[in-house]
Amino acid sequence: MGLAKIKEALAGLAVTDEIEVVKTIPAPPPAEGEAPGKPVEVKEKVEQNMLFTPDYAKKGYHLDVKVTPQDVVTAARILIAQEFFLESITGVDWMKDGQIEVVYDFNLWQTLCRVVIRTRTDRTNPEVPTISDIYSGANWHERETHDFFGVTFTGHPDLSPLLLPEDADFHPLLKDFKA
Amino acid sequence: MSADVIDKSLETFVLNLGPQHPATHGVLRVKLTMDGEYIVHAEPVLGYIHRMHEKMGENRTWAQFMPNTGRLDYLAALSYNHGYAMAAERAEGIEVPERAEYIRCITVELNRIASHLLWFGAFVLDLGGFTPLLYAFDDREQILDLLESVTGARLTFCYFRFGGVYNDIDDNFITGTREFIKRLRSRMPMYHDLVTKNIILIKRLKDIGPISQEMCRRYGATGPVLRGSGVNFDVRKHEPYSVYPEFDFDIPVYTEGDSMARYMVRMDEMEQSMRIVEQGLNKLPEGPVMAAKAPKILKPAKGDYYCAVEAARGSFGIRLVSDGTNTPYRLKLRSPTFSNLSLFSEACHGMLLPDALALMGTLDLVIPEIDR
Amino acid sequence: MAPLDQVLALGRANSLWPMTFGLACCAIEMMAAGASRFDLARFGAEVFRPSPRQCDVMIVAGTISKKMEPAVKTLYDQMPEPKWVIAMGNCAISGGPFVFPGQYGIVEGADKFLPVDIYIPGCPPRPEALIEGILELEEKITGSRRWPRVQCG
Amino acid sequence: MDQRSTTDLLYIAAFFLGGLGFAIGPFIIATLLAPRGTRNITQKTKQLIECGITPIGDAWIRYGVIYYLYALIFLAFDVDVLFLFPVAMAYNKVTGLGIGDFVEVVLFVGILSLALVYAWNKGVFEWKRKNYNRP
Repeated sequence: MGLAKIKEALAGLAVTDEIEVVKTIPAPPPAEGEAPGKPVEVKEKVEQNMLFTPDYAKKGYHLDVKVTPQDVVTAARILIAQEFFLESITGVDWMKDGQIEVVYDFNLWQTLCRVVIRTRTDRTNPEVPTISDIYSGANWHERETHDFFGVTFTGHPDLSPLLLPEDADFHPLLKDFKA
Repeated sequence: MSADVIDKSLETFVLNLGPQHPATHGVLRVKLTMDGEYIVHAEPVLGYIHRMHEKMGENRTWAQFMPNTGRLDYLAALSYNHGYAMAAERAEGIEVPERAEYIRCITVELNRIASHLLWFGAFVLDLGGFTPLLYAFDDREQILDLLESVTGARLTFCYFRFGGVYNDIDDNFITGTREFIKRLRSRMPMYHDLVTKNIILIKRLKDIGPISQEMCRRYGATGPVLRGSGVNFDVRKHEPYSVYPEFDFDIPVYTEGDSMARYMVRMDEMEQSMRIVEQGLNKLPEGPVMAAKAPKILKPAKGDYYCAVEAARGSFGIRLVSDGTNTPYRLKLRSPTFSNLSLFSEACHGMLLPDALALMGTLDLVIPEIDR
Repeated sequence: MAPLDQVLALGRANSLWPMTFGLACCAIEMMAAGASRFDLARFGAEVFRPSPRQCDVMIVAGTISKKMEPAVKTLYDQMPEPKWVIAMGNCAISGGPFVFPGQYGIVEGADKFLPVDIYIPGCPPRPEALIEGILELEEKITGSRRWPRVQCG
Repeated sequence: MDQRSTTDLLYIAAFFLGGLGFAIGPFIIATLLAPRGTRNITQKTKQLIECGITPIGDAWIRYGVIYYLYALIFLAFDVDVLFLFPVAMAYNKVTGLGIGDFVEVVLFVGILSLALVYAWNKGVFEWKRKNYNRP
């Protein structure tokens, strides 16, 4: 199945992050007379390899890999070698943790295998290397993401505004954008 | 776009196939650098009808965004309703009753036929023939009457709800649809005799605007553009959703990859959609059209969800990022014609201007869907 | 009106050539109005001219974005006198469903920069509404209404 | 100038004036009946039409020679038809022998169509797709 092949091909690029996991410690067994104690919730930092295979029925994709911005190009090369095509590039502005997330969707023609590649760059000046020389379709997707979020794709042939007027210098989809 | 390096000694002039042009079916502007009748470099300029649906998604609740999906690609708006409704249902885990699924598929396929009929009329109009437009619109009006009797709208539908559809179909819709299919089946041979076998059309479309599979993969083209280049990729079969597995229909695929192939794919797709509608009507189960416990206020769990449907122009995808509140955190609309048009610049390199317009006609563009 | 003016007005009113100027969804309803069932030809308005030099009426059908506004102005100026403007659909009247607090892209209404004669509400308005709009324009030009007015209710 | 030639001259003059009238008439009527006021906003009436966008650069450049050949071929056959009009008027009247006139017309058109055959061989009518990328 395409999924297994691509999974171990991308395994090397997956980033390990610290994510907070809420653990509930069951209350200790009550000593004879007192009432039983309440379970206690504790937040903990856990090392987590950011390569998931979520269930397709709920999420809509099979493989979700988080990579560093530099590894996006290598991931794209692996994917085009295995005949994936680029469906779309999405930008998400996580203002609370000061990051902009760029999500790449890939899919296969023959078998159904939707792969999602994620990167996070810091919000003040977001930088992601371009993949428009590998996937020519990414040229427009990246220009649009630059329009809406201000992510500069290094190496992109011409990052002028695509959907906004030529002299636009604002980025409308940022959460703190005021018209 | 492959950075084509043009030698400077060539005398070229810039022609604007501008925002107001009959062949661009909307407000697309293509900046053409021309050498006489030949196109040296074509650069589509977008944004003339950019209305920012995605930001509207971020300050509207989940249900309030449904009318927007009808105004993205208003020729096949029901598949956009379907995509958005399914994405939210998957995220929330709502079960859609059987009858509602059948009604959804029937109305989406009827809408696809209407969209292809309008494309057929407008495309032959681009090539110079005026009368097929009037015939195609006549048929299309029949479908719009049927869909209007059920949904209330002619073009910008807002018919689906999370968990079903809001209005059940009645008997004269069913008899009307059967009559319409009989009538359209009797008229399709006339369209084929008058237009498809017309030597002028064949001369204008045969081997014009070849698009290779490799180019489709690099640009992410989907839908009839891809199926015209020999790839059997149709989201209804590739990623079966709703009740499409119950219908037996096949996907027309042509391998030549020229404008004639893309034209024939859409003409055959009308026949397949009619088969689906007929089977849908025969197997229509009884029962409710709205899920019993569809939540009024939708609050899907945190995380992001992707859902793709086969719209008339390609695979329309929606990426929802929800943070658990009742308004989406981010809502990305993956529009098929955005990717289909991105290969226009490379596909029409060095072509004659009229041939490039024939190629653009076969890409079947709807500009508000590209600009969103 | 002087008799010659009346003759001129009658001639102009019954040969309003609209410009193919579809912006968005309303353009499809405009095409449907021009096509076989709703047939604008009955009112002399079925000739949709692509070039502004040969049309009398600019039907603004759809949303006008800020990027498109200079182009609309140029097209309006390039039309010869006498010319009229019909704002078709809510977007052309007031920005329609796309007015929300953070909207940076659209011009809210064609009358912000064009002298609009007839407003046709609807999203999109039905082809009959466009025909009623053209009849309304004819009444505005000639001063009298030749076609029966639909009494609803 | 005997009586007949003056009437002929009168016919030609009347025909000429009629033509002139048809040519100049609409301009006069247009200036008389055009509305005085204008509702323009940005005074771009005189600008060239390019789908609403101000034209970029200039189109008065040197074009390929193929378009000149195309125009020449049209001109040749246009003038050819011009000569056939009087022939059609005087057909069969002068020599009374139908065949002679017919052969002359066929000969005349035949020599001219040699130009067409030459152009066809030179490939004027094939509009092949070009590749502008430098190798």
